[in-house]
Amino acid sequence: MPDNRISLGQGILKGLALTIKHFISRPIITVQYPEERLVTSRRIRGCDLVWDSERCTACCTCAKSCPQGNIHIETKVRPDNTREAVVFEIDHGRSMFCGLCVESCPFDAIHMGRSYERATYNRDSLVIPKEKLVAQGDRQPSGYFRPQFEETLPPQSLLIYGGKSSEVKTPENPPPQSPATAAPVSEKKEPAEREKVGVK
Amino acid sequence: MQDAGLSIAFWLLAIASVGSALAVVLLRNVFRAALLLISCFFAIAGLFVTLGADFLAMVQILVYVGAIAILLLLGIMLTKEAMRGSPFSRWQVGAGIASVLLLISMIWVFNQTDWPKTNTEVALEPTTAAIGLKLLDMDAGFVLPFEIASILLLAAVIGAIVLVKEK
Amino acid sequence: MDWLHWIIYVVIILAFVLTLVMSFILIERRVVGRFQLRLGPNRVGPQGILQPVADAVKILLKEDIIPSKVDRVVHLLAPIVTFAPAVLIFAVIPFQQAGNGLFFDLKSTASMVDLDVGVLFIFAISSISVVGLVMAGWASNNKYALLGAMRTIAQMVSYEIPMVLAVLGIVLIAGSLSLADIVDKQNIPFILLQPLGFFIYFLGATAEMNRSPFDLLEAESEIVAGVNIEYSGMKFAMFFLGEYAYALAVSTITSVLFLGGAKFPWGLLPQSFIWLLVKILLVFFVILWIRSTLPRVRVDQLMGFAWKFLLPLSLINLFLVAAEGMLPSGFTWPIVALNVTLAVALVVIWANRFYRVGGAKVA
Amino acid sequence: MALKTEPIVVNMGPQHPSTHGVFRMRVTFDGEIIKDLEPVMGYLHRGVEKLAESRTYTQFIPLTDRLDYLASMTNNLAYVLAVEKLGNIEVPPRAQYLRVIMAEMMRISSHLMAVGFMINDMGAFYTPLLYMYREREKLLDLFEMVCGQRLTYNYMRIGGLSHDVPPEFLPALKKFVSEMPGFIDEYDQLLKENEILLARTKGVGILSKELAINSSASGPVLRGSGVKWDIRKADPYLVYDKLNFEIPTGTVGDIYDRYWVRMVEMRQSVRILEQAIEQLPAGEIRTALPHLVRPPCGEAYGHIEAPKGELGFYIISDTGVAPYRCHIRAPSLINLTALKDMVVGLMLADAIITLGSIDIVLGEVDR
Repeated sequence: MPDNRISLGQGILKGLALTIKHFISRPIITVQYPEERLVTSRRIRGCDLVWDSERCTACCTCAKSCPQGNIHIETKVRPDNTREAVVFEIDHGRSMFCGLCVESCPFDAIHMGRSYERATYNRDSLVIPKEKLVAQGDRQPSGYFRPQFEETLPPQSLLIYGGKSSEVKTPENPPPQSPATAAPVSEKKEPAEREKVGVK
Repeated sequence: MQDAGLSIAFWLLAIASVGSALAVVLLRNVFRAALLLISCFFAIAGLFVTLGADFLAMVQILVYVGAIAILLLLGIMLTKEAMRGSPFSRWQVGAGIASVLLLISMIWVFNQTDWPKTNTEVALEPTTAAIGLKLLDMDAGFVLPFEIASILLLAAVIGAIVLVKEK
Repeated sequence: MDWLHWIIYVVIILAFVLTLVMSFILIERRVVGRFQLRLGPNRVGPQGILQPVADAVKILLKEDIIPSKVDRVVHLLAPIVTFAPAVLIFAVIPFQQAGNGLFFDLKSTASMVDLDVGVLFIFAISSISVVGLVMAGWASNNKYALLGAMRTIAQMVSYEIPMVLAVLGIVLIAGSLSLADIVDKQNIPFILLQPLGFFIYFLGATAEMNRSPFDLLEAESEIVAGVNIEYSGMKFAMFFLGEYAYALAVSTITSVLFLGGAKFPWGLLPQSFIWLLVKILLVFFVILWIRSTLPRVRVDQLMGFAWKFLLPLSLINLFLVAAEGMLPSGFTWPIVALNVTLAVALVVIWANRFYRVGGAKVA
Repeated sequence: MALKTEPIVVNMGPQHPSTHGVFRMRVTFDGEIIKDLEPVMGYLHRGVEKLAESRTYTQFIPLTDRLDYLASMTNNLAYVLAVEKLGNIEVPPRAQYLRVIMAEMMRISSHLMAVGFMINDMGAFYTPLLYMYREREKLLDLFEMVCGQRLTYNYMRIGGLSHDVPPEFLPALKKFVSEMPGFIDEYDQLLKENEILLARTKGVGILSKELAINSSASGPVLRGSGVKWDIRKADPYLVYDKLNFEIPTGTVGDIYDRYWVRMVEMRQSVRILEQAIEQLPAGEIRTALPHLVRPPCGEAYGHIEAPKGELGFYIISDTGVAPYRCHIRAPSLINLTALKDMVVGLMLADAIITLGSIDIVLGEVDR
């Protein structure tokens, strides 16, 4: 039953006490974005796909599984009777990053990316051809449906641990292997850098 | 110097008050007319200041601008055709004659009255305490009229509450 | 007539108002941000102190839109009529009293003009800003603006009465309408002698300057900023600055009337303009604290609160002050204790009664 | 004394800060009293039901995220439950428990938003909302950890889940579950007894018990009116019959009751989470199915207790790879139809918070 007591102003006073308590003693949770960055989830479905031309057999499963029909593939048959993707284009402007293409790839040739800064000035540059789709620079694969990468990525920072990485307060989990094969996205996202925010 | 300044101020305020009063009557847009009425009240408050009646000037603004004119504006906002103003009616001629007669009689009365004149300089003193004493002093003041007016206002307030009380 | 005095004070007041209004905007955003565990603007300049400048530049460069069906003259005049009174109020504020100060001594009270009817002047002038808001609401030819203007009228007219009655208590104690005299008489801050009066005045003033929880005039979630919905660019900036100038005015008046103006409490330290500034900021902080805690009341509850809660209390308060004035002098501390007790008791009793007669319509 | 007054018609929306999206109310006012209200919907219509007919069963899951975008996980859940019912697909127990965990996390998150925005509509300058956002952010972190996204999760799959949760998920969730009751206490301290909130919400926007049932309302709106109806109890799905929790009901059906029901439901959700974490079995999280699911010919209605009410997917299969027809019973839409009955005779400000207390999401209303 909802409480039906009549109050004489103590409710407002309680509220004022709570806000002043927050004013004085609670930590600020703002992350000042361009300078401070949170470590994203190991499974992040970031805003680009990473394509591995070596592993791709141009089977087009990803194109078929895409709900939007965003993946455009044209193939040709090589002399050794394998197929090769001549055109492999993804329209990121229409993508909703559901990850179904990554999930369906039978050869682990396509991965979700880890970056989340892919704004451009025109829509044409959102259609990404295969030359730009390969892993390079900060275009690195995430662990979404790719457990082999997931192990190597830095742990996500969680607000519940004050914005620090999830590994800090859970010593029962072994620290991750050194990120050799799949490096973190950039230098800025090291957990040590991130810890400044939590203590602020 | 100060006299000249006061004269200039008086004439400016007089022109402003008469001009805005005329505009109130002549303008078709009722809302603008009400705004000009406010400026008329202001000019009159300024006239009070030139006469050294600081308390009265402030009360003029507080009561007439702050309360009466504002309520007038509220009334106008609730009217539908405020922008078009009041239409011509057959009362126009009668009202014109009545106002001309009133003007003539007032001018006549002003001219006939033997106004007491003083040649001594009136010192500009704070008037608040003097007004208070005049109103509430037991011997030399107007306590009885003051209290009668209070009772009248109280009755009006109660009457207003009774009128708008929810049934 | 000392023309130099006038010119200097015009400059001082304009500088005082504009700098403090600018810093109020920043302080508000930073403090409310801190209440909400955010940082607030901190990008422009160190700690964001240039943010108001950036805002001003932005707003000046905005397109000045005049909607096609507005009453142009009234539409353009409205921001000026709203802004000007807020600055005019400072003409009578005593920034420092005559006599020994902390850093320098003054021969006369530091105010532009020490009017004998200073308190009346403040209320008279502040009632003008309503006219500006009504003009804006009417001339904008917008239904939300009209609703906002109607709310403004109802709110301002209602809250002026308990406010003036509450300040009358101060006037009775001080025996003068002049602000300099009122500050002179405050050997102890009048908030102790007049706790109930302060309570009523502060709530009334919060409503008069459209601050939460009485910000119905703007009520973004209901009438989408009300009267200034059709304003843009510099005209909007005038409204915006006017609102903060009015907040500054209310903080200043509260400091002068109830907190002893430029005096340090009990005269422990020499008086100075700095104490006034500290008090102003303190009052503004309380306003922000309330703003960041409370939701808005409804328009009929607002009116009920003014007429059924504040008005009777202010009348009782006035009566009590008058009765206490009959006592021989020298009972300061007993009277303080009595008044604080009475204030708390009266507020609680009246709040209870207010609920029971259905003022707040709690089912 | 009866003054003749002129009613004014105000179009609130589609661009209005408090209509929670592109929703329009044509309101007829007499002064500030509402005489009539006509909801106008359809500004966000995207034809989701029709799109389902041209997507495979799996491909439609990401589109369900876009319905009630504040509770995407439950949309996923309702849809996959309907498809599993249609295809008689068994779900492994670990997946069932994880689904319950996700659904209850989503309920807390959605209720935090609902209450926060309702208070915001009431004019509290974002403070309660931001305090609630802080907790929601922690939940979003956990969702991101599980499935890589913070808003459109696409986590449920037909026959289970897309992933198992990572090892660091459960410790973090346990920490959240242990802290959350304290935060709910804080919200209560800030809001529950606040006189202004009481005055604004008590006895305002009343939806009577009969009208609530007749208008087919569900969720906190129905329970606020005093009807003890919760699909988790009435037609238990997943493992809700193995968990202990209570259904809060209001008495009057006013805004305060709906607010109160949401606050208590959050506490109950925390309770469910505690039990589900404890009982969580190990094992598979997904039944092996062919890549293209082809349910047998027939029709099925899968419904769950979403945060906003009964969310149902009615799916007809013609043994193809895509549904022949998919109908979505959106709780927001059906609760919204009772709006007019709640607000006529109230004031403008009441209409805004009544709308806020219904907790609509336009993505779901217009579909």
